[in-house]
Amino acid sequence: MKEYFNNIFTALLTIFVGMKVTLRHLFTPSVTIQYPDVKILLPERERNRLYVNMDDCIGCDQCARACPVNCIEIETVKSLPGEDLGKTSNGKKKALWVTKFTIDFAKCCYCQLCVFPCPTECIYMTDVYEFSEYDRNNLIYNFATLTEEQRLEKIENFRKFSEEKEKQKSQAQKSE
Amino acid sequence: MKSFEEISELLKNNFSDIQFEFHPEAKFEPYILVPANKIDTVCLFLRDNNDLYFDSLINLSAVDDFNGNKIKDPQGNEIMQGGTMSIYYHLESIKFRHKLLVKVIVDRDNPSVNSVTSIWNCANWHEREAFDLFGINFNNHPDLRRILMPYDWEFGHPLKKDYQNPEFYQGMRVPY
Amino acid sequence: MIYDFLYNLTGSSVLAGFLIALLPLFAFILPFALFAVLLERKVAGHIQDRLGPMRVGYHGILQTIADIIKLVQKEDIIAKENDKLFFNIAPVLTFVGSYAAFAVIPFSSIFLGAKIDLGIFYIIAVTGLVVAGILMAGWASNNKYSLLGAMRSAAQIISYEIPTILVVLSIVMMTGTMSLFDLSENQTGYFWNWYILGGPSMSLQKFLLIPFMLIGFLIIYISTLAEVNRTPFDIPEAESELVSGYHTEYSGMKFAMFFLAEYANMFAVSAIVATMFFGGYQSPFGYLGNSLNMSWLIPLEQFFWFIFKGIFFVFVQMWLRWTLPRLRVDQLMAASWKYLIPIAFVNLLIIGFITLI
Amino acid sequence: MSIKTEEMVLNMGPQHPSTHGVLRLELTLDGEIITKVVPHIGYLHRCFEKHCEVMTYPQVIPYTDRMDYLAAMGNELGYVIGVEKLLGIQVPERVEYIRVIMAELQRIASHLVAIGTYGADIGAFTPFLYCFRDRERILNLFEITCGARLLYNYIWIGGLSHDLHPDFVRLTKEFIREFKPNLKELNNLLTFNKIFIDRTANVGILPLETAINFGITGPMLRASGLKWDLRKDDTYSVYDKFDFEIPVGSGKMGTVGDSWDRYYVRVLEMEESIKIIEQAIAQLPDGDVTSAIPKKIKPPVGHIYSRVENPRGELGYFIVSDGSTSPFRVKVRAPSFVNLQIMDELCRGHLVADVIAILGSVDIVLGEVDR
Repeated sequence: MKEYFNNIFTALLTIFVGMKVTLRHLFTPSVTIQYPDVKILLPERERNRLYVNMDDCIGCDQCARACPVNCIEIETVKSLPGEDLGKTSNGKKKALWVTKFTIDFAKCCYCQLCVFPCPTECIYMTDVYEFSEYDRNNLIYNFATLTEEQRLEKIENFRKFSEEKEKQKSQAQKSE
Repeated sequence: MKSFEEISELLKNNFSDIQFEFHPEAKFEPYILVPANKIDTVCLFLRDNNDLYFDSLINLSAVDDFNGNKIKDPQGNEIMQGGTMSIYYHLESIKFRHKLLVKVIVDRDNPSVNSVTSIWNCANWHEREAFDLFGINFNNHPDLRRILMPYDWEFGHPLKKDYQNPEFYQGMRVPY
Repeated sequence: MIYDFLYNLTGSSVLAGFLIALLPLFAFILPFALFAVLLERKVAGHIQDRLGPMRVGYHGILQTIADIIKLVQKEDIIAKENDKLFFNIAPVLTFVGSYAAFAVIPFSSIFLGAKIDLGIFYIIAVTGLVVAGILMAGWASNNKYSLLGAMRSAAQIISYEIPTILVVLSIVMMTGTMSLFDLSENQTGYFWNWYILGGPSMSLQKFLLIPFMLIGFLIIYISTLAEVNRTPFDIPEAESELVSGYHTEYSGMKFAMFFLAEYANMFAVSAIVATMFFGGYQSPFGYLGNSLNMSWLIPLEQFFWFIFKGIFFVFVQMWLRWTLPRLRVDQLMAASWKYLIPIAFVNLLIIGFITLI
Repeated sequence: MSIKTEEMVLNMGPQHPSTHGVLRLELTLDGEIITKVVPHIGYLHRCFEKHCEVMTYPQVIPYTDRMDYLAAMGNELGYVIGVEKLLGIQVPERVEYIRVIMAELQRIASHLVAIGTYGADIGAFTPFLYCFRDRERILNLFEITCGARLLYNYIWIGGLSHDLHPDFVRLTKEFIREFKPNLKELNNLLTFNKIFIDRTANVGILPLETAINFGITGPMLRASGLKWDLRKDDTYSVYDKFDFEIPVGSGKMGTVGDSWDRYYVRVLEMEESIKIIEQAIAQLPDGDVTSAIPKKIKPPVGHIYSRVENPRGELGYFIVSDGSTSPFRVKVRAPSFVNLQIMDELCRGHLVADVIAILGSVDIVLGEVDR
């Protein structure tokens, strides 16, 4: 019998206590923001979309090797001895033409493993997070600065150059 | 708190007929090698002996040792012949706070070992997973069927080293 | 009152009767439903430290209109295996069940559908239709979850009608009248004349009655909560188990009718509780109209006070919804049969003795 | 004559509002009473163990996050401790302390999800949002430190990817100061609410022997009355430097080991985690966090089983290395995978509504069950 009334009493008491809590929250200011109009300022270590600063990139392929999902594809062509490809920001001489540098953001898992091994720190993560696309292929970003025909021209030069070297080497062997 | 040597002594004089192999020198975890068909009797003893009292099976993991000889099968991808698979049983006694690693080696072509589900219920799903991913069938297991892969997956067992992905599974292209 | 006014306005009794039937719907229930849906979402939002709808109109004012437009243009799916006849009648029946109760609810001394003597008796009878509607909906949707949900809600509504009737009985026994209009009239004057505080006559009886009136109010409020399927008794559309119970299969306009029926029922129920215990349309602090002796102002004030009390109780229902978890089916039945009904009986007995003194 | 009633099979899942992910529970019902529960898993199987065999040791870490995505720090910690034991590296003191702080913050965040969804399953939706409001503050702490909110790849082999953010300590203290009253408020709103107690007390009682036999670990085992916590019983990292209790189920509202106990153990554990964080912040030494990260990770041949107390139970990694740069085999002992086996035992004889209550109290994450 006592347990019967005890049940009723605890039920009513806990319900009123709960209602007191929610009433207090009715008048506390809300913690949410209206997203499209108000945007949160993201911290500077934010890891969202990758960005590659191409004039620092020496095509060393470290980031492509470090990536667990292989979403970075790089193709480089050796430059001819005479050509001058300019210097990276920290003074390192560039020796490779980067003919293809694409990152497939549909596959990227934003783990930042590619940022640490880069010798010239040209690949880093920005805080851009609104880059959704309708077509998955648009998510494949191409960072290479060479235009299409420049690319072919570089490949062409290197092929000619390597053939000349082959000829000279074979002549050198013949002449011995 | 029994040390590895005491446990091995106890096992040796209780099971004189079974030939164990004791590996106290294994660097990180000393283990005992037990023949495949005797594993459930040994485990029952390990659990019920009141000064060993291994009442909880922490983990049951299967490893494909991949140490047979490689041959080419008709389609040209390589298949392993012979070799062994090993199953590791990590046991622990909550009362005495000591741990033990028991290893069983089964041959790779038709691996079969006695099930310990009747001793520790926890082994039920672990064994089903080992069957699903490695093809080890556990004798007198309550319901040995695939657990992680689809129930009608008849392209072999995925975690074996020489596993080939099928081209299509029920009309869906499998390779990404 | 209204009927005679409409009769000599239109001249034909049929038209007047028709108009008087439509008055509460268009004049009150539709705007109330619009407002109540928005109120619910705003109250839920602010209780949970968020803002609720803010995008449609200023601070989300037009949100419900947007909802209704969405629901209206949604495709009204009737599955092949559904029992067509019952599937279509069910929402109408549930809506009619709650809408018919408005016929006798006294909004103010002159705004009153029908001043029949059996007011409360009629309301309890009519709300029985809702159960039939829900069972039809559950059965006609031809899916396991809806059937389970319908069974549960039928059992729940029936077993919570008994405590309601018992408390209503104790009020009727105390006041001697069943017509809601007389009930409201008896509670004139200031708020200490209300039945919750023992009724109009200043006597020992009044002070004896107060505790039992409070218990009666609690019982009827809890049981009407269950009748309307609101938390903590909203098991029929318990999202986590039955994926929203009997109206899972409904979409488009039919779903809107169920939705509307729920809010109309909520107001009807809180109006009844307000009329019986909190003095219907009587104002707690006397009338402005009397002091400024503008007699035409009184009905408007009464209408305001009635709406205020109704919406306050609807707010309390919403407040409860966002505070309490849900009871299990057998606990729900136990609450009604083991707790509410015995206490209601004892309450009825004691009030009977007190009224005899 | 007995009425012929045949049992109804009800499929709950794999797409169901309260199965915490893609789990299918096949319930055989006799009326509303449950006679058998068969869980079907595998819908979220992403072959984590096959991935490990083709990745190098550091590349596996982002994959460990995706197993129990609500306690990613705990997953990384388990894997990294195992590999460090294989390599025999000793990490600097500051790294150990930061790892403990991060693991405990992750425990609070994960318990907040467990408690919030448990309230929502029983029908109280508001505590769910209060819990997530507090959890956002923890995720912001993680965001300023390593940039990500859910899958961090922060704990590396031999150290950490970033050092603590300059105002991390201040923000954590602020969070703890504001979280304590919120926790008390949550107790008033949900824990001691009579309807919540009715729904969870004496529901799904797990006796201690069956718990040990089924290999149950974590809050579920402690709720059944056994004081077993890896942070104390098999100490790893620097947990021995802090004093904190292990909350154990006491059957306050029903019998020992019922759903209410499992819920209440998680609430008490959050308070203990706050104590650990406060002590860890007070004794935080300074130093460099990336000094001990080896350039080339090639552990010697051998196998090791490392285990960590994750919010859901004991998370174990059995790592077999064959001397190359990528692991030969990584077997994960996922706590949710093991704890889920008990569903059949617990749910027998209960009602359909109780299955949701029991599943909520078991608190599984499907990413970890299916791996």
